[in-house]
Amino acid sequence: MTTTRRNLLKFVGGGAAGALLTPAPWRLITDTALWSENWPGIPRPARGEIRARFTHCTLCPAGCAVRARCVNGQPVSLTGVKPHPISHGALCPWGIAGHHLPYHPARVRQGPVKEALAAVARAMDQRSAGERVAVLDLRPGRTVSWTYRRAMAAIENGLYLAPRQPAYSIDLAAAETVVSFGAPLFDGWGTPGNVFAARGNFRLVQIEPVESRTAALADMWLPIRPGTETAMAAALGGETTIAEAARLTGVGEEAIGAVKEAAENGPAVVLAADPSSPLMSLNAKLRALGRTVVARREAPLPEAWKKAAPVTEMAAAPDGAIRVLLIDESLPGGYVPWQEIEPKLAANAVVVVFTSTTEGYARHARYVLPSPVYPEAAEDIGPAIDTVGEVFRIAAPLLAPVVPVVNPGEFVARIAGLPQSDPLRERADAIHQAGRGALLGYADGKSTPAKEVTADNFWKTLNQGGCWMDDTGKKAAPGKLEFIAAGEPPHDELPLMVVAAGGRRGGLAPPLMSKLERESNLRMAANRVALSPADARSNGIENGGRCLLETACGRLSVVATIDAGVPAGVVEVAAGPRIADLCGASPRARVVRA
Amino acid sequence: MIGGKIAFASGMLVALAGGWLAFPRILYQTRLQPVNFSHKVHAEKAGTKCEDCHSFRDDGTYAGIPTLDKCSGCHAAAMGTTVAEKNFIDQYVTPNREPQWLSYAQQPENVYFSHIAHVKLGHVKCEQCHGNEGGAATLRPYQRDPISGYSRDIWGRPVSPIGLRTEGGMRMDDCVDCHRRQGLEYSCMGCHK
Amino acid sequence: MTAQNQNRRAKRYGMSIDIDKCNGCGACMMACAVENNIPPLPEAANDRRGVTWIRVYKVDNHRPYPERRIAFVPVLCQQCGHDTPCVHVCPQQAVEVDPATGIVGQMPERCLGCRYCMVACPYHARYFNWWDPKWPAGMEKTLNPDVAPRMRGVVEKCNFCHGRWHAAQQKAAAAGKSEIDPADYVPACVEACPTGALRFGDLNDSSSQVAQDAERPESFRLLEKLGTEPKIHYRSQRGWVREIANAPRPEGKDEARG
Amino acid sequence: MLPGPKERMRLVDKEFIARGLRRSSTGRFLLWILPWAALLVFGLYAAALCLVKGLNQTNMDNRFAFGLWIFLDLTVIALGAGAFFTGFLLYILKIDELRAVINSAVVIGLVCYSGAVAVLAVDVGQPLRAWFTFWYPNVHSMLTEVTFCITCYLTVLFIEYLPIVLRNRKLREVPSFLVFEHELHKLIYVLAGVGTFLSFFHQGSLGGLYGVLRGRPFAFREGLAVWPSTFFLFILSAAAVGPSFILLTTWLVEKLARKQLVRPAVFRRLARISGLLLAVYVLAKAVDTLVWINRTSPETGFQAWQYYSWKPFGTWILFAEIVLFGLLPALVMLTPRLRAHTGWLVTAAAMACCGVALNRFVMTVQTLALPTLSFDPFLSYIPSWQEVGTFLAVVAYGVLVYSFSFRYFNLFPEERELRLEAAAQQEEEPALAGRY
Repeated sequence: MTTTRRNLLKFVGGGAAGALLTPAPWRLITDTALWSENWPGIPRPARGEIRARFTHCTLCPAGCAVRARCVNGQPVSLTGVKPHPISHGALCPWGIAGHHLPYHPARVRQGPVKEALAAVARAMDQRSAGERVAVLDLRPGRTVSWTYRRAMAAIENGLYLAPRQPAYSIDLAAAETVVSFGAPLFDGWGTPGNVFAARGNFRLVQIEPVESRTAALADMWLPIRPGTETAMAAALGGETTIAEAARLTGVGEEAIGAVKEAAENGPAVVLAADPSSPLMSLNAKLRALGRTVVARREAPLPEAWKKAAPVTEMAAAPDGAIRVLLIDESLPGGYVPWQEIEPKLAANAVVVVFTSTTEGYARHARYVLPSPVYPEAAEDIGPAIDTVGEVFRIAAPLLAPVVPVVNPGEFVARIAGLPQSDPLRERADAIHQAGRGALLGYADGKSTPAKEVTADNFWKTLNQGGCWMDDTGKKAAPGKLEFIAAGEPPHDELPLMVVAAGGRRGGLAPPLMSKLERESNLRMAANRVALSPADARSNGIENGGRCLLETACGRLSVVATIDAGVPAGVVEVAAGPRIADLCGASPRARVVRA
Repeated sequence: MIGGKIAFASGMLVALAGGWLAFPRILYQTRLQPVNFSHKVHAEKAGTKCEDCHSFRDDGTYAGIPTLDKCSGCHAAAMGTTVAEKNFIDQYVTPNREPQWLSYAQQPENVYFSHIAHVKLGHVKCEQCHGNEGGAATLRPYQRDPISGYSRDIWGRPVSPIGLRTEGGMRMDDCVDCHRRQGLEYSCMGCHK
Repeated sequence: MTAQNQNRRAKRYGMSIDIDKCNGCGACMMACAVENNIPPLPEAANDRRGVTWIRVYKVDNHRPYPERRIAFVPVLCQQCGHDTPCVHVCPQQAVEVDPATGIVGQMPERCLGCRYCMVACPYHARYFNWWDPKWPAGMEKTLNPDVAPRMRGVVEKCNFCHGRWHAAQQKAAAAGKSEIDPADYVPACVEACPTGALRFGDLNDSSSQVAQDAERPESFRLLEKLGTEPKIHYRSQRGWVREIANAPRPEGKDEARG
Repeated sequence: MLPGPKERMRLVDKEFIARGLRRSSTGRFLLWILPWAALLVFGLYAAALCLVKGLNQTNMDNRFAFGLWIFLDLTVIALGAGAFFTGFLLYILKIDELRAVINSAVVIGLVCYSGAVAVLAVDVGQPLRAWFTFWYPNVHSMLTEVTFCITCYLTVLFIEYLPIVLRNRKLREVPSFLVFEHELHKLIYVLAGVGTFLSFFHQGSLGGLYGVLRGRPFAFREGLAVWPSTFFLFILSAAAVGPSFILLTTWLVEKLARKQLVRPAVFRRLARISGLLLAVYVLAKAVDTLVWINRTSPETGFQAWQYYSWKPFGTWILFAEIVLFGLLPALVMLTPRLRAHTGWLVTAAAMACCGVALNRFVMTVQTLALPTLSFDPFLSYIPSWQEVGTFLAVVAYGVLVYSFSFRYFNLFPEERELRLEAAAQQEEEPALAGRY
């Protein structure tokens, strides 16, 4: 008994000893280590032919030219296009990761298309006299915007709604002094490449309470008392004394004096965070109209399109009259707070939103239809606020939509019964017929007069990476500038002034934004607010603590960040649809511990 | 006592035999290529050279195993009479289905191997690394280490010389040896990515 | 490496960063993550567990509002040139300084994740993969074929976009050259910077832009006194910004963002 | 009729216990084992989580890349130094008194080292590649030195442990074991020598681990050739507290077992050695600190005072490390009058052990907490329950191994004689069986 057991042990022992003299154990150790190099879950990048393709970024109105590095046609990285005279090869962080958007986990992936069509049709013929069918276009100035306007003209009682577009554009290159009332010049305003290209020539005076990215690089930052911009403007415009302004704004007299002098001397321009703010009227006093503030020009249109509905602002729409509201949120743009829209809707209004995000109107609309996202959609981009002269560029799709999407333009055209057509092509032909301007191809960086190209090549180049520009030096003064006087913030007991941090907001943000928001503290995530140490202390809020942002319109659960760079009496927020709905017109709030 | 020694010795023997003879065979899983392609025929009859099919792209990247359209260029219809070709036409060319070739030489993901640098700058002949693949009448079975997932040609010395191919120099050691011999740099990042 | 030593002069790649131009937009960080196949990390990741080969820090002059001023400082692997702290601590030669380029290389497939190199690095420029890399469904299609995704449990860091270096080498080889054209080799962050704050080049080539930047009087390097000869040269006209090169001052403790 | 399973277990248990030793009943022993076993299981679960799901289970991060585990490793290895140092004193320096504790010392050493290695295996991100260090070693790395020496020394400890096991009453029935044990015993001097050499080295390189960090001026030290001063300080401190820890554990076992295991003289001898070395260490440490404050640190651009202005790490920690837990116990152990009292002895020994633990804490944790870049924040770190669990697993494992060894093997050769003497003195009253 014992002997056999002992022998068995000996046998095993011998086996073990022998095994060590064979390659087997060592090879297995090596292989397991190799296995850890590509164990399950680690994807293998596709290999294949690498080609460059061109398009334009539609994430904001800047429409920067984009060079996409594609493997087997699939874009794997995006860069700017150096020869492009407007964007100068620059992209913003959102644009750089734009090719990830189609795969965003939070993207709207399906929607009740048939139901929506049926509901809209029903509502349209059931609606009583005077009830309106309306399209809300968050990004006016595109070719599809004209489709909407034509559609609304074709429909009886059609209404084309859009956030106010400035009737002017800013010629930064012509300015020597830029006085910015909180305009995020270096962080989301206009075309990044254009701003930085012009940066060398102008002196920047940034007037805002928080030291934003723009203020940090400004030649002069005036940390103004929140809400006293008008007083400062008055002083710069010579309506009040500098002393008075200094008293109200908390900015030193000599500083204001220096700014006033600089503004009066040179070709100057005044910018405001909101392009239609009355502060812009200061430009007239500084004789900037026609020099740095010029008329905004759109590329030529087909004659047939002239019969189009006028642009109406939400405020001007009749109350309780909109029976059908179609919202094009496919591209992030000027979000109109919901509480401005709600009163305009009829009792049993049908609201359809074309969007990719659940953050915006999807929270309010009855029908949420998935729209294509950049770079899936064939779009064009209207001129940006800092684009002088006419320009036409197409965002050619880099890949087919990865989810079943609805094209808002086609949807609207269909319910309005417009004839089937390709508006972009028609527009391109119209521009080509106009025979003005030049066509710039990105592949070779060559610019050729439009009249020397055939219509087909014109169209081909626009789609394969190119843009049409007509910047005839003649600059016209803009028409009469209209401004919305910002309603005096209601003097309720809410202690904090809401200030929006810069950056592109609304719409899907590339998943990689986590690098800037969560994985470093470079940018404020959408659910964060920044407070001054003093305000935080007085409300018992600690850094990174959950708290509630309360305004007259409601409350929102956010995470507090204590930032010594934020003055007392100010709460800095990452502007977005939720915040817009929350703050609306009255930008005052309170932050309390959750 | 004696019994003990015998037990020990026999245990050892069994282990040795298993480790040296059985293990090398069971270690690799063997798969056959989708098509019985003959490099020899193409080289001799059609007089094609390696780079005719295994070509470089304009940007210098290596296209690797040719895609179907390359084959169908000539084989739109059967050219020979072999069964293999008939199957190839029926199963791939006609339905226009890419054959799933198994690449003996596919380097691991973490290797950046530049063919053109070796061929154009280093003047390395194909055979030097790939062995006499071009002259082979048939495609040898593809052997894969199921644990590491790598082709036998690119990782691990043949553990037992008995009855196994030893030629073909596409393992890391081969790269390093060659670079050493020619006094070339061989820092990790030079080849790894 | 495939080109002969003899017909190739050793490079010493470095970077110059103009802090006065950086507006902290973060384009460099995004471009880096896209180029180097770095996934967005799970919700649990914070600024101490993230993977950001280049990270832009927001620094300030520690003065109370409104005297407070901020600046943005991009920090990436400083590619130390003299007894590189991370190289000689690695127990298994997973870290090396490439003699041909001066780039400090990290070999994920050799690394066993002991993290000794991270402890050794004074710049916190090395990052550990606390999670297996995971991309949102479909997003793995957008991975860069020139860079291998890393696995969980290894350290990684900036290597001046080595994938691009390989590509440039290949392009040169295709043209029959062993020297790469400087224009072909630019790291993603430098290419992406919209303000032109970042510049890249060979510090051994005195005619290169970076070499000249490094000579500027307002140029400095982080923790230069440690004697590790970093190859990232910062510069600023603002005195208080140049102060950040020095050791920390405890009174500087205050609430940093996040 | 056959005995029931319970009964059988009792019998087996009994026949393994050495002759002439009193051990507690099987039942009580099981009772004592149970909670530790439970703790071990829990700990193993925690460790498994870290291995399967990855180190995201811990609270370490890119800035606190080393955490509780490294601190633990450095500490237990320092405390485990008793094994090699006692061996050194006994076999090389021929201090024969120490034969009374050498076995116990070996077991403690084994426990500490194997525990540390186990934790290291969990601590690395890719355990499957741990062997790379042996295959592609980077000879310049202190960690390579540590890995090699510790693995070698662990094997030595196993070999040293074998004779203790083989001398077990039941096992020695196997003739070949007896022979083997005898052969091994001839080797013991060689082993002691080798062990000492290896230990000196890895204790040193553990110190070097942080001392070489040029990028961490708080830890960086100058030194001889490739070895920073911490290299030698660690050797010294380990050698100093090794005996103290033996003393402490022996005393603890005596209390738990409620019986005398070694003669008081042994305690005093251990204390004297420990005190002496501790005194030397304190002196060296003080000098080193002064050099560091006035030269090493300033040269790297870091003023030493600033390290201590980040609360909670004030200068008090320096004081505690050098004076409170260094000088004080040293003096106690060197003063014959105090040494006479076991109470003082044990307290001093405990303080010495705390001292070395504190030193390792400062080296590992404080180094990482302190900022290096001017815009770094001062960081804190609290281990996750998985980390703590893994740590507890090592403790439980240690207690279990020691308990079994104590029960079945003759860890304290003097125990039997002492018992007989005690028995002889007191008239035939039944000696109370201990807890074990």
